Amino acid sequence: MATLNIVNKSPFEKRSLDQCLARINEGDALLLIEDATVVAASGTAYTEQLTSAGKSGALYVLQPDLEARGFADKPLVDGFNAVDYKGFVALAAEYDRVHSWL
Amino acid sequence: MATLNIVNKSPFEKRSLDQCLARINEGDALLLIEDATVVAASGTAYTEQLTSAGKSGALYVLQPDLEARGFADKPLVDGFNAVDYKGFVALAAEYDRVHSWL
Amino acid sequence: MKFAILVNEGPYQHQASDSAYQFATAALESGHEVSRVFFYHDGVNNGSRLTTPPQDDRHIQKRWSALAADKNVDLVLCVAACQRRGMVDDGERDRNKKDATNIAEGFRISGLGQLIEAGIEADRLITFGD
Amino acid sequence: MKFAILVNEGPYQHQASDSAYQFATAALESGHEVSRVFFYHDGVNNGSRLTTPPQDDRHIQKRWSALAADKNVDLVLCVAACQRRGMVDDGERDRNKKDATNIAEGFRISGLGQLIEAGIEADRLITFGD
Amino acid sequence: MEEEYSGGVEKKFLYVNRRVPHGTVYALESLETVLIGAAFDQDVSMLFIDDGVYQLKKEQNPDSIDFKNFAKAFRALEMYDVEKLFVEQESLSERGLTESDLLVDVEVISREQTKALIDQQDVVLSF
Amino acid sequence: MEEEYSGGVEKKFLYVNRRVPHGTVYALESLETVLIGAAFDQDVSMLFIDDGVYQLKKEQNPDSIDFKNFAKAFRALEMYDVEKLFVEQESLSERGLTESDLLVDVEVISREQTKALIDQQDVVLSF
Repeated sequence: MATLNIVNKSPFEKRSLDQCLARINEGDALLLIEDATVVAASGTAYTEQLTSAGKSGALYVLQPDLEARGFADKPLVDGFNAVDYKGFVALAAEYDRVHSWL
Repeated sequence: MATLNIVNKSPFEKRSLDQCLARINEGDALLLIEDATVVAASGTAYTEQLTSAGKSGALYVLQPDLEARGFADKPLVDGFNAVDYKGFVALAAEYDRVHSWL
Repeated sequence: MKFAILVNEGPYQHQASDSAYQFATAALESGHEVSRVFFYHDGVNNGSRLTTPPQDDRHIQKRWSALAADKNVDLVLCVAACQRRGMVDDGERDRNKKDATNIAEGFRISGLGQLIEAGIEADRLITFGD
Repeated sequence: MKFAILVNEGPYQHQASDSAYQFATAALESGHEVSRVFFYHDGVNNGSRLTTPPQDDRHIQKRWSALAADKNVDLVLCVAACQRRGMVDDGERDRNKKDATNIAEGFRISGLGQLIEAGIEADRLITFGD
Repeated sequence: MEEEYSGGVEKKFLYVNRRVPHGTVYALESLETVLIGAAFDQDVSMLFIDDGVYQLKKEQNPDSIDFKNFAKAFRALEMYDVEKLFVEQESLSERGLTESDLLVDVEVISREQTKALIDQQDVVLSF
Repeated sequence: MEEEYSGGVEKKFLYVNRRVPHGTVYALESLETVLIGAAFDQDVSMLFIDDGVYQLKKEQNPDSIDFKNFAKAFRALEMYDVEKLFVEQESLSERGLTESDLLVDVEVISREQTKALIDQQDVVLSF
């Protein structure tokens, strides 16, 4: 049993990413959507923490949201996979439950 | 010239209190309203930081919001003054401008 | 697989309704079923037929209504949330003695039980909010 | 002193509209003037006459309307925000070919210039939001 | 006598509460969902973590801001057979709160137990 | 020719932008306010701090989510005589951004200068 955890806010604005990472289980996945996608681009103050999170679970970022914010051209943090909405749907189907950290 | 800075969210949820405190001027005031009032009660992880902020500027908390959340009975962080809505109005009139950190 | 979706925010202010719509269409295109979209909190405001967004912008309500018409997706607005926010259909107009309605085609107003039922019957429930 | 107030969120979902109302009444009771309350973003939803909150709860729209009637406070809804969110008066109904209105008494729809003007003419502008 | 819905399917529902009450309506509307949901005879748990622990604070008096005092309704949950209320110790500590500050009986769990609890669910609802 | 409003009163207006664009509408509606406000011939400054710096990021392509690309409008600000755009260096650095990532010419200022800028204003607008 594993969870698809979704975070939608920038961790510079809200603490939901920190709070999610503190309760993520081994083998869970993390998907960044909407404003949270900005930290999937490498080089922010969150890069190290996310790289380390990638060692115990899969990391995904929603490409259309990343592109909307102008980060299609930037390298992603190590371990991140970009998915489109169909990829998002496939993840929701693959994992046992979806937990949105609002 | 001095500013009345208003923060309305818990710093455990949003970073607006941290971001406000990083740009507050000597002689400015800080007023906590709505969900932010919870950290005016002493004993949280924010008590030290707020005590230190109180050394360069005045600290206020909106009493009706504090009461609504069940903290009328708890001691306030050193330096905090409780005000009602009329006190809030008086502060807005006293300071040169009001800056809501939303 | 059968998906149910929960939308907690209104149109345009937050991306929640957009993300939910994109997810729903991608799920349908992937051959899945979207059994119900439940609109709660400010989410009920997605169901107003009175919006007139700028012509060069997306029309959020019409997009949802088209999904109901074309793909048979059940769009449910929470009745308690509707009453607090002024979303009205014929029944609510009569019951609460209002002088107008504003609900759009394809949406219906019902109780929170529809959310729980969706959670029970769908394989996955996905929440979009602020 | 002359206060102007900006409200960025709708009723019930966030405390912003409540805080703004309490501030406005306290300012008036303290002998100050409240020249205008400008409702922007989801804030325009405060002006719907179609809400039916629970009987034991506050009636946010009626409270604002009473402030306009009793204290002559100018309540302005941003027209662009209204169009995106479905707030309609007679003029907007005709202009955008809608079949209903939902604006409450005491509110009027106008442009963003009214916000800037309030900022210029008032001694203080206070913002309430999320 | 409980109503039996949807052909006897029983799922594990977890309501995750993470917000301060009153500043937003989510706490109230989450509770309303739980109360309505009780009729469906599912396996319901409520989890209070992060700022959600403030929802259970004693002595709330929202009369001061003209709001309804819905905190009392947490006491009614038992009558609806919603008995599994979990509060995370780490969230309490960070906020200077203890179990004695809370208005209902809850099970205080560790962060590790929080993780295990989430991992057991069929449906996670978070507003 | 600029329209002269309210008897020649000129106030210092500061628009403070602190949010990522697109996830919420605030960035767009803040910009609309500035454009409308330009007709009032006031002394206008725009400040981008915290996540607000993302509003000026080059290469935004919100077509991908079916949103309008309003970032282009920042380039039009000059024509409206809105020329004072300030971006805080500390906010850029924390996000791994530099001035060359931004789509318009701005003045990059330090946090200390941010504090001084706020202290000079008559009206601070923040959404």
